[in-house]
Amino acid sequence: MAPILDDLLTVKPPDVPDKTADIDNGGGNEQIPVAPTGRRLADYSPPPSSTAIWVVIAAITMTFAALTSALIIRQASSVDWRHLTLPRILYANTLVLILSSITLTIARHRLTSSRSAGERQAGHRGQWLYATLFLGLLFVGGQWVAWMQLRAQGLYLATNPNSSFFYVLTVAHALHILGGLCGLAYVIRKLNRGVLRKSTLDAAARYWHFVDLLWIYLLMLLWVKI
Amino acid sequence: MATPHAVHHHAPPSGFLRKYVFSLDHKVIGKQYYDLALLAVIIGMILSWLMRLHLGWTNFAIPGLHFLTKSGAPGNIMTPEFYLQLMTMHGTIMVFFVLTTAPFAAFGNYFLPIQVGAEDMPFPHFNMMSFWVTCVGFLVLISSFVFSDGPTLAGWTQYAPLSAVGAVAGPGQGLGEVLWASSIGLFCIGQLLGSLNFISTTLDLRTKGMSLMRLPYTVWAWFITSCMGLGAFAVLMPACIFLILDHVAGTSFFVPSNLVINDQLQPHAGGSTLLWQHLFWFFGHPEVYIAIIPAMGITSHILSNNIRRPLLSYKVILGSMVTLALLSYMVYGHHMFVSGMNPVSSLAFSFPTLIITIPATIMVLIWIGSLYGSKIRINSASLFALGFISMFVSGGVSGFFLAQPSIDIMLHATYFVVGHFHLVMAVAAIFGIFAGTYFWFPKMFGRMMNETLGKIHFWLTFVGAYCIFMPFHYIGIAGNVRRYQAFVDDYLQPLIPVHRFITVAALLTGAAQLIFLYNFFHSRFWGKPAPANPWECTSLEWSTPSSPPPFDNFGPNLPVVYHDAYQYGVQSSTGDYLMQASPEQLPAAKQ
Amino acid sequence: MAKLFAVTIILVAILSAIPILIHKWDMPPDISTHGALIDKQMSETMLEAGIAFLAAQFILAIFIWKYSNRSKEAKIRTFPGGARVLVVAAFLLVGTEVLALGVFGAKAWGEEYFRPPSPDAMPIQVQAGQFAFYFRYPGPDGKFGATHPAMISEATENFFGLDPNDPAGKDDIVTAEMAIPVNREIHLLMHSKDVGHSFFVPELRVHQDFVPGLDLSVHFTATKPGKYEIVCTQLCGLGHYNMKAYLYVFSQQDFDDWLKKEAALQ
Amino acid sequence: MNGKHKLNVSAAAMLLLFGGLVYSVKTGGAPADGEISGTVKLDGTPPHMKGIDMSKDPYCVKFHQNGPPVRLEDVVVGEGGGLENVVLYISEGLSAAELSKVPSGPPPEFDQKGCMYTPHVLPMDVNQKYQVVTSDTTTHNIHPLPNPMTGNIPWNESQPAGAPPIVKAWQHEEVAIPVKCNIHPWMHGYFVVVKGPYGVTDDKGSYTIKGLPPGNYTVTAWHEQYGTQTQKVTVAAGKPATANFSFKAK
Repeated sequence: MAPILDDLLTVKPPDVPDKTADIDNGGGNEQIPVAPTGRRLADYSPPPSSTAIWVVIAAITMTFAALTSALIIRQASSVDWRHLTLPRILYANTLVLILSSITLTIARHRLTSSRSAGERQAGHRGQWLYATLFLGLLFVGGQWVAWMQLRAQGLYLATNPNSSFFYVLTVAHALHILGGLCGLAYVIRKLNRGVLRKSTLDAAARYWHFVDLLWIYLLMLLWVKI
Repeated sequence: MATPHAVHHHAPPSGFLRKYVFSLDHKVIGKQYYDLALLAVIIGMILSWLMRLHLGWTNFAIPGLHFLTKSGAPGNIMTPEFYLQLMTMHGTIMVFFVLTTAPFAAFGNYFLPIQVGAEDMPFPHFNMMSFWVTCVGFLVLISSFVFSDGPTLAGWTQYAPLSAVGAVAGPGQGLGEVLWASSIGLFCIGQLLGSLNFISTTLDLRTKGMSLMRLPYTVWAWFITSCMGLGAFAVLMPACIFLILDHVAGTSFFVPSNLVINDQLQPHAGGSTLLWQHLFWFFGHPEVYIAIIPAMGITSHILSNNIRRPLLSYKVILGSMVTLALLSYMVYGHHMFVSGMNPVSSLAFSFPTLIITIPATIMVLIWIGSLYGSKIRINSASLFALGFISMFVSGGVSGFFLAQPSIDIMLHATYFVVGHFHLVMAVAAIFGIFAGTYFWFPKMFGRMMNETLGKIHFWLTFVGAYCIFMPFHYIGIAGNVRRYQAFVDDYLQPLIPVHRFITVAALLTGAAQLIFLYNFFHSRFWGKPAPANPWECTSLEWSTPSSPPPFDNFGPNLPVVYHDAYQYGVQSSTGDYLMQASPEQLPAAKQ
Repeated sequence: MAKLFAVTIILVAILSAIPILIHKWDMPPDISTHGALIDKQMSETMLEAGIAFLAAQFILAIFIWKYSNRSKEAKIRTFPGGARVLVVAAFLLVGTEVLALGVFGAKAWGEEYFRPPSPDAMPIQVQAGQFAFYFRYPGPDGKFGATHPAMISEATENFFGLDPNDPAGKDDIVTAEMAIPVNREIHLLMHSKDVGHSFFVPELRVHQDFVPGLDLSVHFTATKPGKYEIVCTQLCGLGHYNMKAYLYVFSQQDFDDWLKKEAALQ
Repeated sequence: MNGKHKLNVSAAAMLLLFGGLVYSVKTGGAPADGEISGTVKLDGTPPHMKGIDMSKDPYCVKFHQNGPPVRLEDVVVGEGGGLENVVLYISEGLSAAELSKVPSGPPPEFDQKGCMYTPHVLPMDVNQKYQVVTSDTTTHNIHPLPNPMTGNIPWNESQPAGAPPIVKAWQHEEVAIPVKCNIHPWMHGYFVVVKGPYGVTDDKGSYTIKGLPPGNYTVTAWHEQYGTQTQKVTVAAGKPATANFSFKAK
């Protein structure tokens, strides 16, 4: 099966000229290629999105690593650190987020497993993607509730270092979740227009699972008394 | 997430906006970055002239100075705060918007996709955002001249708590400070988006036969720089957010308890001032290499073209660049030897700092050694490339001193440091930029620059740079503290004549840059048309159907690569070089 | 053109070296007990860096002179041994050099920072603030009085925020210039009242930042009477350039007289 | 004093022209040339004023090397116990027109001489222009720190030698705004911003508030160390009223 078709998840052929040319692009190959022309952007399998998503994940990891080290140094140096008890709802949110990862996995399975593109399209209109989208929004809503609860307790951004870090970390993470939701919306649009590529779906899924894990890490970071 | 679909039927852009302003074409974006850097460097240079004038002749009224500031120049005499504001802006503009954008973002955007044989970057929309976010960041920074009581005066390193306590700490520490932090935050976002494109272009969009070991040095340099950028800018951004929060939200990330400023006890409590220094320098030291590694790549590329032979070892140069990049994250503590850090960790940081001189030395030896028995071709580009080596050596040796905490006791925060980083980071990188400009100008604008003017420009700049920055080392050893707006200490009085000499040298060298500007803009529009491959260079940017290349770089068919990037000193049908894209096979490929 | 370039490089290199060789602008003479090692380290580093600098520039110049604008048929030769020999050379020469520097440098550094102050060292407190140093001597009772940041008031010259109700503080002497007895170890207790500052006396070979929120200390012994300058080297605001104080190294007798004089001014 | 004299006379003239109607109701059109004068004394032994060590800036040291040792000016007592630098102003009894009136004439001057502020305390009217000048050849920095509650905007500007005067005005009443020089930490003074006529005591402790229409007033005396005292004073047309104050030494 040609890489392009394999990469495309619907029967509608891509508006791409099929220049099948698949030579090893790895380091240090010295054999001289035979094909008359090089490959164009669209001919790639997988396309750069799969590399890009790792780059994005790496950058986000660095950012949160910096935030973490800041939290540790700040906590060590500070005289005014008061531990705050996390709002219960955070744990519910965690479950929601984990659930969303599961639904996304199911969606991806449904979209990629079945034999031919025809079955895929017939059998599936991406309900599970919508489910994931909904759960994601639910999580953000849940975070909002958590912030409101803290405000009600009189814990604001500047109240004490711990609350500062809580707000900064959770808001930063929520923003990344929203980014992921945009990605999902984009995937759904592609699916409905019948031009969704496996690699795109993979990238979106990879990112979503990453921010999911990121949240679990943050929760533990905020939960433990260092 | 953008996808390859965004560009895969790469139609020529139509409409003025898409063509020239919000263009998705990496070449246009590259030019935009270059012009931004040019504007920035002109502003930064003018600021440095004002500072030098003030240092040489304090209380000298500079005509028209009061137009730049509300209260910073009563009667055109520069006030201490205005001097520091100029200094901060000079540093910030030069480090971020010149040394990072020109060699990395500008040349990288333009030539990385062409040199790997791609028709564009994979995510053109991100690429466009990358430039415009950076541009907005620049405007935000400049705008601080207009608002409130001017830009921040805390220096480009923005040490907390001076940068974090707010307006009470001095002029510009209120709004000006917030603008600075926002601007740099935006800049980080812009560069992260850029790195995203650079990395995936290098890994995924190489054309047929363009194996990793066939990439030009420049591509490697930009790729390594992007990877460093990921780490560095992703760490600086949260630091800037903390800084902004300390200002606008009343948090205390960087402000400790019990600070008393102007007899007022500050409300903040519990923050850590060293936290800022750690976050900043974790970005700050890699940033130095983000500025210099692209220049190294450009120099290596232009050097091997102009000595008509490959450098002694491709792999060694790559290895050294990678080693520099990795080590640069382990040495940042040498900026904090006397800053109250644990003296043991000072030593721990000093050893990698000393070791980092080894890969640097190796590169220099390879460059110089490659000259042996070669055929050096003298032109503006090669002069600046050779000048880069000289500057890099001169600036590098002073690293031996600053790497040692014991000597740093004498030299920390003196003009010795200023001389060191200006030579090794600023001047060397600028030489790389000049070399790249003279070398790639024909490709970027389809016209040749004036060689004679180029050479005159080189001579004045080369000699001038030494006249400016070598004396910095001497007065630094004599204990001349940096960031002083006037030298009121008794032991600094005898050094003022040296400062006057430096000022004159700086003004003349600055004036010499006008030659370059004239040459650049005149040739851009009226220069004589460039031949297809004026430098007889092998890499792919010289295999494009036209100069400047068409919107999709190579027309309908992307090139196929048959050779590594540096087939010089060979006997081929074309002469002493063999294009990467030419199928011709040599009986015994000389290496 | 190429030859001219070569000559220029050589001239630049030599001219750059001359002021160092003739000690035109030298480090101020050392008056501390621990500074000798630092100076030694400095001169050794200067020697090695100088040789590296001149050698590199000269070879660069020579190669440019010899190998530029050669005729078409001149054949290209490769550096004997190629890259390998150069890499090995770099590792051997620079490697050993930096190792030596690192090790000896560590010794010089330890001389100041790893050796604790002797118990009978004379305690003096220095407070840095925008934009002046102020010094506090414990007075006859040898005890520093309690201080409260909230009480700091430059308007009434209570620079340290001394607690008026603390008897230990009654005889504390607060001064704007620093005086120390010669050949007596000083234990300098440093703190900043506002932003980051630094305490630098070139002649003493002492350089330490003030870090707000941290109480740091340095210790040193001055061996030569005289008047020296304490300067701030950490950018602290608009008055940074003017943040300085004088350091007097007195004989014990002069020092005691000075303390009396200052006490009268309180 | 002379400047202020002219200033108040012309103010009075203005009043005759414009404010006539208002006052005809209350005072039968009498001219506003009434004045309150008196002396402010300090009971008890004046506190010891710390000496100022200017060694940080050799210029300042040289300026004072032949003079008497420089001391703080928080409490300055002249002969006969007269307390200097006490600001006296009308806290009650002025009509709206009087309150909103801004004295014309040359702006009061706040000089920096020998790294000290002269005068140490500068009273002024709301919206009245004042100017900061420097007689020194060293760079000074002027940093008034008004209470943010009052709505006055703090400012922080340096004045190198030879720089032109800084001319400004305060928008709101405030007693008193501390002024600092960040470069010379000991330099310290006050701007006292009041509404309506004011006076300040000289080295003998005597003062005069000029340009008052007849009426009943409350006079407030403010001193940076001893706070405020008030007295009720009646100003009859044509004959000056007196009000003497005395502060207790702590």
